[in-house]
Amino acid sequence: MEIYLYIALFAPLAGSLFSALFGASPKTSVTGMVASGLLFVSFMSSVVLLNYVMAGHTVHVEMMTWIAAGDFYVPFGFVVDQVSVVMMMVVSVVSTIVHIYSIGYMDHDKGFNRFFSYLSAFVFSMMILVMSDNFLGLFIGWEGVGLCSWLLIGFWYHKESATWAANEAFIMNRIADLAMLVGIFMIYWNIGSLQYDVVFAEISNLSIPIVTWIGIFLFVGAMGKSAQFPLHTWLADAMEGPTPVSALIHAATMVTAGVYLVVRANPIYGLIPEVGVAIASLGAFVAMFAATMALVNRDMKRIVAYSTLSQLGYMFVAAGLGAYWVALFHLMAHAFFKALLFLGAGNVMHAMHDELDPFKMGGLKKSMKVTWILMTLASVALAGIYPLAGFFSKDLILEVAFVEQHYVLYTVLLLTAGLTAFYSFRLVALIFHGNERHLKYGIHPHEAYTFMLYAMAPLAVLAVIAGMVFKTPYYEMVTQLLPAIEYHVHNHTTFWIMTIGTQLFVIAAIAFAYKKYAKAVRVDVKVESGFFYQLLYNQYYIPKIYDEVFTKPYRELSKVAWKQIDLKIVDATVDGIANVIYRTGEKTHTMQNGNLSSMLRWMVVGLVVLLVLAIAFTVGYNAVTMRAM
Amino acid sequence: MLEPINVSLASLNIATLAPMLIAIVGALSILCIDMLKEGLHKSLYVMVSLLFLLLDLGVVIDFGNTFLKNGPVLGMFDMILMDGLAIMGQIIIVAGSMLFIPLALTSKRFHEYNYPEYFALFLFMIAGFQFMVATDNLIMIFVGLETASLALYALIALHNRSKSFEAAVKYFTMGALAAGFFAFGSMILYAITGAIEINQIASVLAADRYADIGYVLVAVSFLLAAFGFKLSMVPFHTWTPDVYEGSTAALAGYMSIVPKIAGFIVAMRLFEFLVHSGVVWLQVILYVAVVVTMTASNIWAMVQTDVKRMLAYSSISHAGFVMAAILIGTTQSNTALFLYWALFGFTNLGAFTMLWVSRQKNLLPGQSSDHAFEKFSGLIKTMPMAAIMMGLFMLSLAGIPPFGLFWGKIYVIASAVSGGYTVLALIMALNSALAAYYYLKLIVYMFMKEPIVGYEKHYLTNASLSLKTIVGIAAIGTIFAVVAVNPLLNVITLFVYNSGY
Amino acid sequence: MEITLAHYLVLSGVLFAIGLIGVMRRKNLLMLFFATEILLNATNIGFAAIAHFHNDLTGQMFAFFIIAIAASEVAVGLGLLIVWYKRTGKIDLDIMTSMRG
Amino acid sequence: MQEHILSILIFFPALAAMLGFIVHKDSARAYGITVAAVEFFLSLWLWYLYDPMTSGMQFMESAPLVAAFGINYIVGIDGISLFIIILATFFTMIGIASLTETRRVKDLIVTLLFLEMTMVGVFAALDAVVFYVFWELSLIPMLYIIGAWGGPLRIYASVKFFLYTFTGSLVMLVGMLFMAYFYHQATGQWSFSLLEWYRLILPLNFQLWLFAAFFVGFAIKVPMFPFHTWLPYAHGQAPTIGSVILAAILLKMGTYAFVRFSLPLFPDASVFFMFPIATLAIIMIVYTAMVAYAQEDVKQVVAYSSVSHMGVIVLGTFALNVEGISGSIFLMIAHGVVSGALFLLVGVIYDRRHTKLMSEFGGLASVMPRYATLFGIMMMASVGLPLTINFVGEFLSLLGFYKQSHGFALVAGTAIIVGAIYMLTAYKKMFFGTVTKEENKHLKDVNKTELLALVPLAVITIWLGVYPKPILEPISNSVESIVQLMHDKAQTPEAQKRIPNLGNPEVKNLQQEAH
Repeated sequence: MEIYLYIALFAPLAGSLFSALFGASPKTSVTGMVASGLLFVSFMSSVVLLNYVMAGHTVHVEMMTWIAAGDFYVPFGFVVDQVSVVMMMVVSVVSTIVHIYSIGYMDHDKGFNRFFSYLSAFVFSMMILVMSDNFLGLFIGWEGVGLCSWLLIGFWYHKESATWAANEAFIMNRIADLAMLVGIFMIYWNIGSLQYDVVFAEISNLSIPIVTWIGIFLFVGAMGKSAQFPLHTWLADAMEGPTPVSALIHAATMVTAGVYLVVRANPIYGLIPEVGVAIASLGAFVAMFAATMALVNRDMKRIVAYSTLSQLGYMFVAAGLGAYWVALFHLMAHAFFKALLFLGAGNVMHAMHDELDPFKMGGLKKSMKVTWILMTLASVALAGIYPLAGFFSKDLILEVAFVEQHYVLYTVLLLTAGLTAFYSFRLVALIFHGNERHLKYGIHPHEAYTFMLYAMAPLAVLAVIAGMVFKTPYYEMVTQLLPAIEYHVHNHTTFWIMTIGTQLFVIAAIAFAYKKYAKAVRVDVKVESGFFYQLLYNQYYIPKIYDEVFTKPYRELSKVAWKQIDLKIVDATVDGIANVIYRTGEKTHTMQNGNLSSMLRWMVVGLVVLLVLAIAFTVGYNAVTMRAM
Repeated sequence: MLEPINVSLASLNIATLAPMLIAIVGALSILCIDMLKEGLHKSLYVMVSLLFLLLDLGVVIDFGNTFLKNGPVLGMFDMILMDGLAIMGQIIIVAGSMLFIPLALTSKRFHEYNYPEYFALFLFMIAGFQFMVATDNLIMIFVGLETASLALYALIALHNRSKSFEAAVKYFTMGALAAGFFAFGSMILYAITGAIEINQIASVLAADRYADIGYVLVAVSFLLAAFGFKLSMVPFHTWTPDVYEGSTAALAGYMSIVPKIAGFIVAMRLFEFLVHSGVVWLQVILYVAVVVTMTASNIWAMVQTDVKRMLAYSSISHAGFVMAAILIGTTQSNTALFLYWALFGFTNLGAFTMLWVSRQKNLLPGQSSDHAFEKFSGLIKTMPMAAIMMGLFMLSLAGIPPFGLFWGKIYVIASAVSGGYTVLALIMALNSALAAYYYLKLIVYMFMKEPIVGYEKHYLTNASLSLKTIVGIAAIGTIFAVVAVNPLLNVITLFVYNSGY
Repeated sequence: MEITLAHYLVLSGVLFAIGLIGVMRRKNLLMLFFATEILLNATNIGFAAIAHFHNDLTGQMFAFFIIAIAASEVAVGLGLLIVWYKRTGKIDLDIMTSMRG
Repeated sequence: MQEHILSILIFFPALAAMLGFIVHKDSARAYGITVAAVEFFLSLWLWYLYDPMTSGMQFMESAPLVAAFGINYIVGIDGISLFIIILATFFTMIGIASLTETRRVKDLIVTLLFLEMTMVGVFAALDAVVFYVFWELSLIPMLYIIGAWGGPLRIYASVKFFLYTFTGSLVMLVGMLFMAYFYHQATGQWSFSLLEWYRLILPLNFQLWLFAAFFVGFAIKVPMFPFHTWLPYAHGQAPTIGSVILAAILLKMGTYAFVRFSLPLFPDASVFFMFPIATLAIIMIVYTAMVAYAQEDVKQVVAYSSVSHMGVIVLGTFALNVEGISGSIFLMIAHGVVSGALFLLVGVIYDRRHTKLMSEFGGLASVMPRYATLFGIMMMASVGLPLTINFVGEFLSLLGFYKQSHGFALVAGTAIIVGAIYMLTAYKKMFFGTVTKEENKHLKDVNKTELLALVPLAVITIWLGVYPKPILEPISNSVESIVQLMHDKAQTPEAQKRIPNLGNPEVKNLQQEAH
């Protein structure tokens, strides 16, 4: 089995390196093919491993030593167990599809080869992240995906906004990474190892405050990758990257790494339920918070990004409440339909010549029928309508909150479910229904390449069946590792009321969205100039606040540090000392005026000074000795 | 009737006079040669001088052997004292002179070298210095000092440029004043103790337990002033830069080494017993004088525009540095003094010879002085070897390891450390940093600036094979000093320790 | 009044002080040389008197040496003076400031 | 020959430099490359001969120099110095190979070879005076390189560099003399041998003063805040080769000396001064990172980034445990490779455009993709991305210090944030966006000669990031013996608590080794 593990892990790297060879050459579709092919290989190996794990085995290899100094020892170790195999499947499926899709999407781009190199490198990093058997290995992947995310967001580096967003994403993630590092330090100094098995076996021996701190620091790390408030702003800006990137990195895989971390570290969080509740609360808050921003946004990709953010919130609710398997399940389901949604959005963008404002689109269902169906399907799944994937995973989280008696969280999540349905279908309605508003911009949309649509098909299938078909085998598999808690509302009446009520609420929200946006779009000036609309539209002014509170002061402070402190104080002191010495020389060397008389006088002065001192000393000395007598 | 004075020749021990007599005979024979045949080439005089000095050195070294076997030798009614200090001093004096005399063999003609009197005076001067160090009798010190000084004034003036006369007059006048100080100081000591031999003075004072401390201090003040002049301690240093500038580089270099070591030895004899007897005043005064001399002269050296004046201030600073050894007054520090001076001698020999080599007869247009810094700019491009040599000597003077002076420097500072003078050690170290600035200034000119067009043909015109050889010797001495340090240290320690210092 | 050692020493001191003042004040090179001679002679008086006081000849011997040295100093000094005068026509030492700094 | 390999390694370049005077100036570069390559392979051979499992000194040579004063020529290496020596020979080689300077190349190469001697000498010396000799001597070639081939302010920069470091090291010299004096007091003999000094246990009071004296010398060299201001000038004015060697090797002398002198000689004082120094280190990290962010000149960014990274190194050193010290030594090598490479990269663009102002560039990624890639790799290494060489060192250093203080480590950890800020911003300014300047539109990408220098560095950066063991293991072994020595010598309860007792019988006792 080890060989499959290595294939699953290194096939993407091989693809990346292969593409990198052609990095500076003109586009060759070979790179896309090879990279996609290798990913498929990785996917197949993951399937083999999945089978193996389903049979109740795990694979654990230690490839080689990485860092060893003193007592510190961290190897490159990889583990394929019930949790990581799920992640591997998600990553390899989505990334294979996105790769194939990208062959079409990036067809006309100069940086085609480079793109595949980065994309495969990302998959490799992600694989390391999920497969590592220790925290530091996870950190490699963690930073690796950060790097690839930076490269891919800033892929169109000639665009100022893209590079800015790339840097923002990287730096913001770095802030969280610091917390994660501190968490790792704490684990090491308290346990003496970073291997998952050792740590999880020993963690219960530590005092609760320490575990709490470890949990908090690790979670702060997770917050950065998963773009939780207040480190969320980068995700929306990251939409500057090519759309396949958004689908793969900023929807399906990388952003869920935080959830994965919490799930993976469940023995730690299991000891500190208070922190769990805090995580859940933050998750619920973010779910709502992001959904509200999505309501009014006018950028197709940003809407989907906020939706992702909101769904990540759901996952954290589940993870925080101890329903790790639920969180992981939603992670998986979400990956499928959200990737689908993004890829659909990519088709639309292509058709619309990179126009992103849905208000400038409309009626696209005529020319882009397949895309319309796929995106509607994805939106339905996202909204959580039975029997699609979202229903099984998302409603389960509502049930978890309910069962765990966190009714506030439950209410928030329920409301958010409505909001989700609304903004999803607002988007669908605006793009595919109504007038063809784009015609006046002279855009004549066309459907994407057929193979791209075929590539998306598996995702559509997964979005439909993932819930129904996978739930039971998934549950059986992962609960071998994760706490097996079934979340059932025991009272049947309540259960049915809840389920049907939620469904109805969601359908009502969809209907409202269609009603409002499917026909003609009326701009309600009064609403749009209102405070709340503006608040939401400006993302609660948070980016602006960050700019004012952090970015600008940092820049100013840096200038001060350089121009005022470094040059005018620190350096000037050094030069000042030197100058004082030199000036003293310049001032006093005139004592040597060359006149013999004054030279003689200096000598006599010297003598007189000596004599005076001698006499003064003698007088003092005598006085002292007299007194001594 | 007077008793017949019965002095046996053996007790006179005329042999103790031999070293000085050799020098004097050398001087006289040069004069005789000139009487017999006029217009002989200067190389003859140089070689004759060298021969006599070689003899002189041989005799001194022979005394060294005797000293190590039997201890100090007295002679001539105890006027002559051949102890370790005297022997070390004479070795440095004679050997130093031997290295400097060949600098007369320039390729340009300088008229003083055509006078045999120049060489005669030179040898008289050496004899004077030898007298000065080989005695602890104040009269002998005075006579030696004056013999040497008067010869030196004349040598400076012989260069026959208006600056040389100015320098000679200044030096002479100040020297006369210093002589007065010395005489007056000696008089007071004589008044208190009735003795003019330093060791007797010391024992009388110790027997009285310094009852007349006030008078002692007054006397010491006068003597300090006198030797302050000789050793160019601030504020008695003012003659140094002018005299260095006014004399030839060869003579200036000589003055920076040989007269100073004579002065140091006398200062050691005069002041160390006082320091050891716990005369706090003297410790304080010496401390202040050392620090002020080092620091002030370093600061003044920084602002000089002429290399020779810069080196003048630099040698003041080095003298101050070494003066610290007398203040510390341990065997280690006295050893350090000799070691330092021997190494300093080699380095300064090189530095001043390089100046001498680059001396031209007349100032070029736009040149402010004989050895202005500008003259050396870009030397690495026009004359790389010369620049490297000069750079080497500058680095050594700055105390950059592993060049000669570094070893002296650490030994002096180490003696300060082990003598308990921590702060002094630190000040001495930091002064090296100050000093580095001006040595670096010359290096900057030579290595980092562009040469002035049209100047280059005037450089090195004074070079001759002998001068180059001297530079080579100095360079070898500077670079490979580390090899010599250990034997030097052993020998010097032996001499110094056995002399009771 | 009996003349004691103290009187000689005071005389010597006063002469020395006069010499010092002369050294500091005189601008004429010749006068300056005179002043230095006064310095030395002041010392001579002291030495002679002290030698007598100690009943020891060494001091007088010292004085003789000083006289001899003073004489040779004068010889050298006057030699320099003459050359200087020949070159510049003056013996004023204020003009001797070509080197400074 | 094996017994004398260190001496050969030290003096071969110097000898070659002397002979280099004779070589015709047109062939000087080839000569330089040859010599440097031979030297490099000699150092590799040294590595091959080195026994990584032994923690103590190897290849020791000893010869009396000034026996009367206890100065001996003693050289020897352990895991700590071995790799810095290899780094020095390596950088000299690729520095000469990638030389683009055309003015007086022969002088430059001769100077570089002398510099190589001093660099190897410093890291091999086990006698304080010999160490000091090389330490000071290294200033002179660098002075000349900056002063003769530098930019418009070169004289100011070089003199400042020289005087500043010289002043510091003089204070250090006094400290060394004191050490020798104490040894003299204790044993009746003079000795400057480091291994002999290791046996001295000094009272805390003396330790504090001596630590301070050594600190001044080392801190200026590192350079630690607030003694760092010579560095931006030196880098700003130095030619590429000067900056490369300065950043890659010369700065390491300071931190290396901390490990070699300060820690084992003054364990109690090290603990006493741990937090003040950590504070300075943190100021270095954060403050200089901010200053770097404000720069307009890309070379200054890299220069200040060096100071910032040196802060992490200092912090790791004063973690006083195996993890931290090993990490800091590894980071020295890592930072050497990365900052050296970054300076080479800056040199590449400077050769083409004769400016280093970032505002003059922009959009270079499309004009010079290979250049952008290499720069990107090095930049990412500089910000400490895992699987690059820097990460290993930074991680271990911070990990080590975390043991001593959580708060300090946390604040110091901001290095990874502030580092990313200035580096990414600089990269963005230079490489991203559209090409605005006409001159930039037709810049040539990196050529073969430049690749020859840069690609090996990139390979090393990643190779040692992925597999640091070959050098981390010997380092760690040698550090263990130093930590154990410190623990054994520690007197104050605080020091005994802070310095871990490894209790590992395998660890050879350096104190006994002196005999």
